[in-house]
Amino acid sequence: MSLSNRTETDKVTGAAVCNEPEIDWKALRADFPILSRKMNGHPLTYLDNAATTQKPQVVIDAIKEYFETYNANIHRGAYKLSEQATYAYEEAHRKTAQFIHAPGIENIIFTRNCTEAINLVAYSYGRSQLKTGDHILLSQMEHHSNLVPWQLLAEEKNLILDFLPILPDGNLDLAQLPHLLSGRTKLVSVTHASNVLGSINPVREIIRQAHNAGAVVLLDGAQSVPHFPVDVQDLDCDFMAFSGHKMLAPTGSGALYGKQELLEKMPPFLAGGDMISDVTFQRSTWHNLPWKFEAGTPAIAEGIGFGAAIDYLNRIGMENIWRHEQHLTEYAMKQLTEWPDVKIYGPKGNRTGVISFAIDDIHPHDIATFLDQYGVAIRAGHHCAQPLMKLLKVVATARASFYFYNSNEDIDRFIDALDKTRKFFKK
Amino acid sequence: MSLSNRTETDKVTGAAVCNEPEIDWKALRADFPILSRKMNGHPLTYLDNAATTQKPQVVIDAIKEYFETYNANIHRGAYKLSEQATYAYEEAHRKTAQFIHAPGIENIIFTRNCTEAINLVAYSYGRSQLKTGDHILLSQMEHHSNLVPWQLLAEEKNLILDFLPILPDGNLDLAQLPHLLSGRTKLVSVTHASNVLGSINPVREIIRQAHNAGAVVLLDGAQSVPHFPVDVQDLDCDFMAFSGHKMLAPTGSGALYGKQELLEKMPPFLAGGDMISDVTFQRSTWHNLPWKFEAGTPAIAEGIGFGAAIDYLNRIGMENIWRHEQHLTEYAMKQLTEWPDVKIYGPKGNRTGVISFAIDDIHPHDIATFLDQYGVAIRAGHHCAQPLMKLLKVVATARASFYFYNSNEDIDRFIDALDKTRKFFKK
Amino acid sequence: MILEDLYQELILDHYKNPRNMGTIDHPDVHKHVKNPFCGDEIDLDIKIDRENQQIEEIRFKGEGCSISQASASMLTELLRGKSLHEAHDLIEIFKKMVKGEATPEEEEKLGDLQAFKGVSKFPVRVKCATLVWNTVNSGLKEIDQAEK
Amino acid sequence: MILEDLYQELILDHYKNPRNMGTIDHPDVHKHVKNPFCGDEIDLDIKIDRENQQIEEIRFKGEGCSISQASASMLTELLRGKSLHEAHDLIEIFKKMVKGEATPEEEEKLGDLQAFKGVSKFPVRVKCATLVWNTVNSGLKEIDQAEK
Ligand SMILES: Cc1ncc(COP(=O)(O)O)c(C=O)c1O
Ligand SMILES: Cc1ncc(COP(=O)(O)O)c(C=O)c1O
Repeated sequence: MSLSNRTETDKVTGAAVCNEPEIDWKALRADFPILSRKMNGHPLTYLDNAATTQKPQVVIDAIKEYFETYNANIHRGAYKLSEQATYAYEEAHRKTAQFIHAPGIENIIFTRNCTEAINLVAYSYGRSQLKTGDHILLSQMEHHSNLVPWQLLAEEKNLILDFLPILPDGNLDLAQLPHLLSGRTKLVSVTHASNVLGSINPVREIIRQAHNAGAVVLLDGAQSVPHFPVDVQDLDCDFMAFSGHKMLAPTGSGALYGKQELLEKMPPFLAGGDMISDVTFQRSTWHNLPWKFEAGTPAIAEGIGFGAAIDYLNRIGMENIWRHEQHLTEYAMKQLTEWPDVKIYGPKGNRTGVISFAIDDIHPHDIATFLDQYGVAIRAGHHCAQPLMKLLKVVATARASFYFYNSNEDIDRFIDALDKTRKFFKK
Repeated sequence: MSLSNRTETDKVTGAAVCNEPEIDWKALRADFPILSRKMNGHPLTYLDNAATTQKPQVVIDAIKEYFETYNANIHRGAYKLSEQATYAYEEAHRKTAQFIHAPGIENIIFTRNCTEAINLVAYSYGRSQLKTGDHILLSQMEHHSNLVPWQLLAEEKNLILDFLPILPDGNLDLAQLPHLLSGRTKLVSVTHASNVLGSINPVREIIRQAHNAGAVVLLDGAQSVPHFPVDVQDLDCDFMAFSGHKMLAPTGSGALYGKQELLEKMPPFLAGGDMISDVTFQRSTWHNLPWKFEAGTPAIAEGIGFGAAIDYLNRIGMENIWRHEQHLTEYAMKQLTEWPDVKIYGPKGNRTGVISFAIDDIHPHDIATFLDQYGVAIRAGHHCAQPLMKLLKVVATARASFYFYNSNEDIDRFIDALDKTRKFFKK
Repeated sequence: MILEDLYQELILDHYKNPRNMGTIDHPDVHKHVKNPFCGDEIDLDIKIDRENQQIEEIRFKGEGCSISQASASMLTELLRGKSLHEAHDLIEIFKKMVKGEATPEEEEKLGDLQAFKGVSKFPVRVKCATLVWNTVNSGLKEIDQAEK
Repeated sequence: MILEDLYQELILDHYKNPRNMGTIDHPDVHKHVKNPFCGDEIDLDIKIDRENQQIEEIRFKGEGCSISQASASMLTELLRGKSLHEAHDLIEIFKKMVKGEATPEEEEKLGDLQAFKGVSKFPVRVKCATLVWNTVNSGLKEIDQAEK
């Protein structure tokens, strides 16, 4: 790591900090082995970070170290190896709790991904607390993972799904919120930041109004938690789902935050070993939080890797990451908006480094294939948001999404390859 | 690997094979980095393989290689990195299918562990196909993971749980099966091999009778698939759940096998990205098998590691593994049965290398702590089988469980440390 | 340059000016398919000349990338007037070619469609190229079944 | 030898010959606890001398390992006759000691119970040693609450 005199504590301070120790962003890239890979003869320019991020050596090493020196099942072992694994795995929960400013490890359930975290709430909270005729409010910009679980629940329990609309500028139409919230709205589940439009939603206001209406609120933090400081207690959300693998952690890692009083009253979701207290043939009681919701042998290495990822992010500081990504986004936007044949979706300002775009007469898939030949990895498709695509009147968009290890040079290569693509198809 | 002239194909042939190329079991140990670790000044003697196994270097390297050279999300990427990841991940499904002789990758769903695989069936099959008053038949030796999910289901849908009893010798009382199966028995879920008693259950006969009664059968293969050749089509089971991490694969890996016609008619379990075909705000349709059941970003590295583990097992050959473990088990049994103060649970013959035992007047926990000081890792507890413990009239047992990389020397160290323990507490 | 192997003039031309676009009244085969991952969609209508067992007319409407749309356009040109038997063979050959598994003699039979040979270097795009071919295939199979 | 730090004579003696085993008629506190992972169980009865605010009698029944059972047996010997206030202090000290966090002066107050000092070298066994102490603690807290 190439950070001059930063410590793990001096992070998340709010507005711009003076005397900010300089971070050598370029040097950080050396922490990510894959970034030195050549792709079709070009340096790899990885701009699909909204799908999953690359992993720094410290995370890969944490997994390797676990498997090579203290691999054992947790909680149930009476030997040192198991004790060491248990400690590291629990510690990762603690780090995750601190990272999003949750009260403690009781609030943090590790899942495979963000999708499983949302499903956990839909199954456990949804099936136990919602009744025929209740409404669930989503938004029109949800990822399938924050839409389809509610459709299944709605069908099973005869619930009604409402949708907070989006404005032409790609922001949510907050003015509609009071009309959509009623005493029958029992749950609001919205994304904190859009994986298509880059919009950052006014979740604080949504939570306030939803709570006034008596609804609980789940935030889909897949595109927020990795990119800027998030404080679940300050936001006062009831649940927050996010993916570890979108914030440097291994695949197979994700988390659900929940308020303790809600998690306590929810029935278990997955059942089996490690989540029980007392079992007879006919009936069982449950273990303490968060273990009540982690059935079977957990993804131990992945959890430990998640902890290592969070340590790494903390060393840089989420405020710094956010500022750097803002800079990259502005730099890319400036160049993209110069081309009249390029259309950018989503808001102009107050947005993350997720840029969906279209080029006249060139299909997004063709753009992606073209760029790939120049070593530039972007995504083309519906980004798991088909209903939003329909609203945008497209079947697909191209999407570049940044993380802090991206550089101005990455963006130059991206823009350059894009220009070649435009010229090729226009010829 | 230290195998003289074996190829990947010459495996699983049934009875003892002549001209069997010699496997240098001792040399294989070098493939497992953790086995050269010292524990409290002694060589690590890892005998908790029923909980999770150690990982060979090839598996650790497969994960490392993925993260360092082709980490990307799968299925949705239009660039080479993603294509490479997709191929490797799908290939792992294919290897898993072949390993248990399933028809194809449609039949193989990757899960976090065996527990999730069983829950998938309980939620998706159970909730859609079972009706008030239906019976589910389990056995008295089930792991909590094959008991508690059915309790939750039974409570929700008003089903009745029946239990095939065990005989004093630790085998299932097959004579009771006809009396327990009736036209109302819709599902039978039993363990293929017990994680406490080591018993190998007569699942072929259970499946035959269950099918005659019109029930579908799930086998819990957590303790069978890693240890001997399993052919799901030959057994004719309808579902088979097992853990990757108990057969050299990373934590976070497990699988469910299902017959295609059953999987087709089952509704999705987890919902979200990657498992859909068409999504509108109110309704969705599903992707092909197996992807319909794998929602969100999967545990990609873990799946790829699972594939590498299977390659490794195939190189040794499951028949050879089984024979070697039988030898180890007999070697250990011979010594343990010589001590009058040691009680061994479970059948004498036809058993796996899982040995649960008690020593007069020494609590299992004390045995485990003692052994740990000599570098010997065993388990003490209820082994996630509290109801079985009650039948055995104990609160806990000590359990040693072997895998093919264990050696006679491991067993000598185990026996030696156990003898010291006996003497210490008897003094 | 490898990109030119994929994006041949002919392909770009068919992408920009697709042939046989539209629908057929009372088609013998109508098929709608969609690739859920890229969103490509194709509507395909076929009219069969039963007497001669050949494809009388074939039209498509679609939305998608250059490869999928050009493939559809060129397919309609190739298959119109072909016997069902020939069509079946050509479909198999095309699918082999884009995976790099066809012989030169086989490829020969595809005429202009050999422009898609370069797809084999782009495995992610094979699905785009074959979408319409699989659709025709399953449409013709249904006819086959119905007649049995 | 480190194992002897854990399994001291005194501990083994209490394990084999537990003191104050049994139940109390009409106890002021009755608690049943179980450690779900090792299966250890303890039933604890306490009778309080309200006037003097002290523990009049304390008995247990249990099933478990040497550490948990000896800890229970020795706890009953230590706490009988102690004031609620003293009991509270001793509980805190014991819990600190088995984590290696107590001062020598504090440990002094535990008398024979210092035999459990060695547990701090065996983190997995700390729960065994403290099970009964946590149980008494929560039992006394309930009394406290009830009187408020
Ligand atoms: C906004 C949003 N929600 C949910 C998800 C699903 O995340 P995962 O694939 O980790 O389940 C994603 C990422 O694909 C996302 O961008
Ligand atoms: C027989 C049996 N079933 C199920 C399980 C649960 O496996 P997992 O922890 O991988 O979910 C185990 C292992 O603990 C087992 O031994």
